[in-house]
Amino acid sequence: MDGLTTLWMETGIANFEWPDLVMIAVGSLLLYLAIVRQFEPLLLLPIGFGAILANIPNAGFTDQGGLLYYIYHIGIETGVFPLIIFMGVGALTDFGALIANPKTLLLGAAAQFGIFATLFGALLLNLIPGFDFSMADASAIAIIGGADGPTAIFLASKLAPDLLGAIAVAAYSYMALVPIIQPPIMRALTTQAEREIKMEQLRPVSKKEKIIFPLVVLFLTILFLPAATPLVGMFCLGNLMRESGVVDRLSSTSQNELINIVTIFLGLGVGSKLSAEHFLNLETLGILALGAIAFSIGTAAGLLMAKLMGKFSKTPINPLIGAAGVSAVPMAARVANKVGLEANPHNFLLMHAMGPNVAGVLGSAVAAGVLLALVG
Amino acid sequence: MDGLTTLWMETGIANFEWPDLVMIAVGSLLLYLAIVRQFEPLLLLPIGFGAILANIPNAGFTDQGGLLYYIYHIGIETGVFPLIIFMGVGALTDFGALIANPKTLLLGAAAQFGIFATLFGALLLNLIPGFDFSMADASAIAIIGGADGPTAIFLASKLAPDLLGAIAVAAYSYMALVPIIQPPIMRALTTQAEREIKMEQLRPVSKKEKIIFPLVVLFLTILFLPAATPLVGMFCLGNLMRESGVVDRLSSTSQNELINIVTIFLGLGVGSKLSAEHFLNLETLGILALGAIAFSIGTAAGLLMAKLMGKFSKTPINPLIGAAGVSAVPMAARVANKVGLEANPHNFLLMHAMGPNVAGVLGSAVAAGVLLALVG
Amino acid sequence: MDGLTTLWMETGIANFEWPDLVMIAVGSLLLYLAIVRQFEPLLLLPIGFGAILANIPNAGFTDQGGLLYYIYHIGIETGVFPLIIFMGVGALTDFGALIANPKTLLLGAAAQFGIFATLFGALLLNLIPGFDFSMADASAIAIIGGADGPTAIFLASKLAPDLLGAIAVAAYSYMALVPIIQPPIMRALTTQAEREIKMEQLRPVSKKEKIIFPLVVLFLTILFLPAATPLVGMFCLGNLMRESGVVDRLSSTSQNELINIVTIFLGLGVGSKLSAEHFLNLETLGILALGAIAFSIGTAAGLLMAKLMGKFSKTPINPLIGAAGVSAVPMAARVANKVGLEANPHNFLLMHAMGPNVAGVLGSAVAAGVLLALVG
Amino acid sequence: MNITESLLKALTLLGLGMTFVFLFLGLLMVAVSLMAKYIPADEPVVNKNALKRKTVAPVSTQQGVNPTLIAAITSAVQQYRKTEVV
Amino acid sequence: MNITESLLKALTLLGLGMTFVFLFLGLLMVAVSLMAKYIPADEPVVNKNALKRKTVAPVSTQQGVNPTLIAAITSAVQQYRKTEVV
Amino acid sequence: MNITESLLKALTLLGLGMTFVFLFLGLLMVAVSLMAKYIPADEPVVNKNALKRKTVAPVSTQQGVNPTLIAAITSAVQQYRKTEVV
Ligand code: NA
Ligand code: NA
Ligand code: NA
Repeated sequence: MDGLTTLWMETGIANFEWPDLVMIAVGSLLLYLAIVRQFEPLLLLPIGFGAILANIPNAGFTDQGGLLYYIYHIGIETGVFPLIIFMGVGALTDFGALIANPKTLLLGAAAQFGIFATLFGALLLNLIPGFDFSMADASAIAIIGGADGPTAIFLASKLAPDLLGAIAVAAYSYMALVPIIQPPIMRALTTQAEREIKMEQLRPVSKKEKIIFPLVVLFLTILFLPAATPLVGMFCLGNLMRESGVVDRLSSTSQNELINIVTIFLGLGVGSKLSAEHFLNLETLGILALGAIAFSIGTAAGLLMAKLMGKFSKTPINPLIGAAGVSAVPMAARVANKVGLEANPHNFLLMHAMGPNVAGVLGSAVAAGVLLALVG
Repeated sequence: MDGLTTLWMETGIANFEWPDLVMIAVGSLLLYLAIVRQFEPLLLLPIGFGAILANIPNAGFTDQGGLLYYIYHIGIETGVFPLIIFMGVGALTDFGALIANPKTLLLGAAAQFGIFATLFGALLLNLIPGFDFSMADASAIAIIGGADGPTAIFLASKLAPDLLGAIAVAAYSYMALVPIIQPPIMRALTTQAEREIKMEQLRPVSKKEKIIFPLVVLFLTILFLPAATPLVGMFCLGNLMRESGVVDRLSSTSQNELINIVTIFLGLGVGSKLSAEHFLNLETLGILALGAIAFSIGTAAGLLMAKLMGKFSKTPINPLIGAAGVSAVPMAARVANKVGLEANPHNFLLMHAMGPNVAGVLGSAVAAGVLLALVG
Repeated sequence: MDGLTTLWMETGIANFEWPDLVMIAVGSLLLYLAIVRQFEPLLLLPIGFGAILANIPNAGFTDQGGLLYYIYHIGIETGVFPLIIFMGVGALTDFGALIANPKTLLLGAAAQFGIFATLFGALLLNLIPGFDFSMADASAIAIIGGADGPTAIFLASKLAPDLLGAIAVAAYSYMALVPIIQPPIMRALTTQAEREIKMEQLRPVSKKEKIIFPLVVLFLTILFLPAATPLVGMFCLGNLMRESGVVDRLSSTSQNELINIVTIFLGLGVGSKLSAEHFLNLETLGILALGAIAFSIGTAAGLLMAKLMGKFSKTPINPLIGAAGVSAVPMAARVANKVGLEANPHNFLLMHAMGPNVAGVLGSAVAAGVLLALVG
Repeated sequence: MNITESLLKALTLLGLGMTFVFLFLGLLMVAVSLMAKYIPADEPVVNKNALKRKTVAPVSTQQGVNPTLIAAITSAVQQYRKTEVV
Repeated sequence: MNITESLLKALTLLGLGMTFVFLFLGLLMVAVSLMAKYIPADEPVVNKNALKRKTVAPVSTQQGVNPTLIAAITSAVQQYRKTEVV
Repeated sequence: MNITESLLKALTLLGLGMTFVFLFLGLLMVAVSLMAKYIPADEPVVNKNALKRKTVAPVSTQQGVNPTLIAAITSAVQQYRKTEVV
């Protein structure tokens, strides 16, 4: 009967403690959001699954020698996985719309206000007993406002590894909630007439411009913000592989198999940080609240910048495209398009919104670099 | 002439010892089986090649800094490679037939008798001088009866790394030999009338059931056998990616490129354990003999369980499908179908046999978990 | 204003030193060669990009914990990446032309004269102040004459890691320059009549011969040169997977996704060795000069061997195909074909030149093994 | 541990192991049966996903690909793929 | 660091950060505008690469794709690809 | 090691190396020639593998799939895939 006791002592039932159960419920909730609600399933499905695995008592997934232990320490702590993902995203990104209308870069800049404004929110939360965010924590939380998953994971792994799980979950959840968060803000800050503005058709962009663009971005980053070169550099490498046309094999692999493989393991590794001790506390609630605020402020800032630019621009600018500056590619651009169509069923803003949308990716990588340089 | 001597002293000819040559012959035999006889070539070709490389004198493949050294220690000792393979197998597995006829789960359970019965065999061999199997060794050997390669490699890497090479070779060889080992047993234990039994057509299974199934398996494993969650968890992750329909990119990569890449390295790494000192001894012969016994007992147990269930079932059960409970997907199911067709040329058992077949995969993962919990 | 200073002190502008800028220019030159001139873009694009990243001040790519640090130490220092590439190249190589005309193996042997002759050049350079090549350095430099990228990187990583960057860049640059370097030598050493020689059509080669060929190569290497088995063994594994026809999944993945993934990281890792301290010195100029010499001598040696063999052969041999013995697959074979077409517009040498071309790959791997055995 | 002891241990493992395997897969059987009872079958109407894909689909048929041909190729390819299973 | 100090630090970060982001993306805007001015547009004649793609492309935008067809033909293409040596 | 010594060493390496390379590839040449002599040529009848593939192939060609259509749909598939951004 010794064996029976051993076997019983090994069961989950005999070992569960409440926090484990709650975290497994959280993981299941993420699976539900991913599968049924289709919230960013490519990341939330593996994150949710990883969260469940990480919280199984006696299974040792996150102990030394466990699968999630290896994945986290090899792929995420080193920053390697988010950087490979970013290379793949670069290879998936078409900067044509941005190059055709470079003013949209300013919209992508303005939307980063959400990031820096959220710093205050995080620090002010420290006034409430139970919160104790350092400046590094606050910066890692604020980057949720950048609406860019790999950037958030990369920065959090450098500045606040303990908060990585909550930050990544918040980032991807809000990216999935863009169609719900943004439209009310967009309608509140614009008039019907503004939303009806038609924009001029974009000029065709030459192949050469597309090849040189990632190099220009890279060299500006080298000159002014070396701290951002891991993120921006890998992104530009991916984009250069795409646009140069001479390494289609490599570009295709970056966009497909490589990014898929890394996505599975990145998700599992992030999920492994959803442990009870780091997630089940007041700070997580604070992070979720701050993330929503960051998104909203970023959306508003992009929109207001677009209104301001519209005042001075010779060509008409529909302020809705400013909201796409938060990135969340291509969801935010689609939302701008949809809200635009509501106002004027013949007004297709999608391509115009892609400019600020991809500018937002660069903008948040630059903001991450500033935070790394000044806080890291 | 110094150089000439050095060069001569570096040749294989000057350094060969008998055991190296024998192991290179063993590796060549595995290549022959893989290429000419098409015995599980996806694994046996890299295993055979790895065995040859590992036994080249002076080449240092398995010394620190050698290629096979890295592959083994990074991928197999950690358990990472078999788990990734298992995820891919999960993504390749369709549980439809099992869900449509859940009674077949009991067949998959019964066939695991081969595993536990073999424990006795291994321990009894200790009575013969030259054998000295510990309980952990015996458990790792017994899992060959599970007819599941990744499970056998995973368990052996945890319980008996020195026997890993022989165990993996035995497991894959017998899986390839299923069409030769099983039919005589199947014919001996059934009557012509039993083999002619026609089964009712399977009901269609809904998408929802298929999505929920891997989650149910996961949660039962969490509740009752956390020790099996590495294997079962990764398997369920793969199956959930497949059935959820929201991460087709990831599912497809798991089933194709990722499993292919890992298969090459897993094979090479297993081959690296086919060194003379660990393979050329009496114990290997014992392992090969025990493996055949384990398979045969498992086949018989599944079959007898099917006969028993047929006595009590309202719907007819052809006992041949019980033999598929050893797993060896999809070979064992095809064998059941073929033997069935011999008895009745209009009786197609393939889909019915797929139920116990995939149940056998779960069954042996559970059995591995029990052994890990009680012996590991 | 503290932050402003910090941010300024972090910029590239404030930290650039001349050597960094020069190396970034070198990286940009490689990108130019890759993208505009299409010089071996699959390698030179990632190498050039890696060189730029490695020389960004304050970005820490090559410091411990940096992305390129991990890539170099995990993939290149261990030899793993070049070996995986070599497996993929094996899976991409069709030895049909060589098997049909095995005499071309001697052409592949003769062309390796470029490697060994270059040893003298490297050592003689030591007479010039500023050069100090050890025998190991000289061997690593000489292998450039093998015109085979992975072999050069593998040998350099073992014998002269500090020179790896320069050696890899020289190897790939000259491989890209084959159409410029070889033709004048080919024209100088042959008469119009020789270049017009038509060769007999190649016999069809059976599937069995193609399967056995990599095994014969492997066993000869095991018998005579175990030091070459890492390179030759992985090459033969790839080729066996290709020709055996039983593991098409694995063969296809080796030729496509796996080689693509590793190529990206191999290129970045090689680029990381293009640091100012190891590249901006007289030795690099010496390496570039020696590389050109090695190529030229190898080309000439292959050609002269072909002329010699033509004297004794019953069937006619066009000496141009001897130049393809340096490898640089398939560029050198195409060059032989082109120069042949100039002499006789109806003379297609491509298939005939593929024999020495792939023989050259084996030849330089064997030469690398000899150097490893005697110098390493 | 002498041979008798280890055989006893093996007997325990056999008993516990088979009981456990049967209980586990038996429970799973119950769960799957309950699932069959309470989860509604797929509606014959195409669901959202199928619809999303369908919106892309029809044109190709307009351009004259024979749908039975498509079915033929698809199943041929699928069968071919199945032979390549690990 | 008390709360006032840290809020001051945050204010600095806000100011510096937004300035920097605007300067950076502003400079990029200038660079892209210069690029537009000095880089000639693609010649109307399709170049080698574009041609290769174009021969396959145009139908696709007008056309949707049936997912089963995708599976079928994709795997056919993959088999075809195997013949495409580097 | 002075320069003369190292040049001598290089000479040895040259001699040994080229001899070895020639011996090795020469032996391989002999082996391949023997192979040609003793291994029978492929039978004209299709072998098992080719057959397995053929069973899948003919349907599509017989049923007349237009190859340009396949090309078209392939690229459509590829473009469709690109829309599935992570
Ligand atoms: Na952003
Ligand atoms: Na089994
Ligand atoms: Na060569």
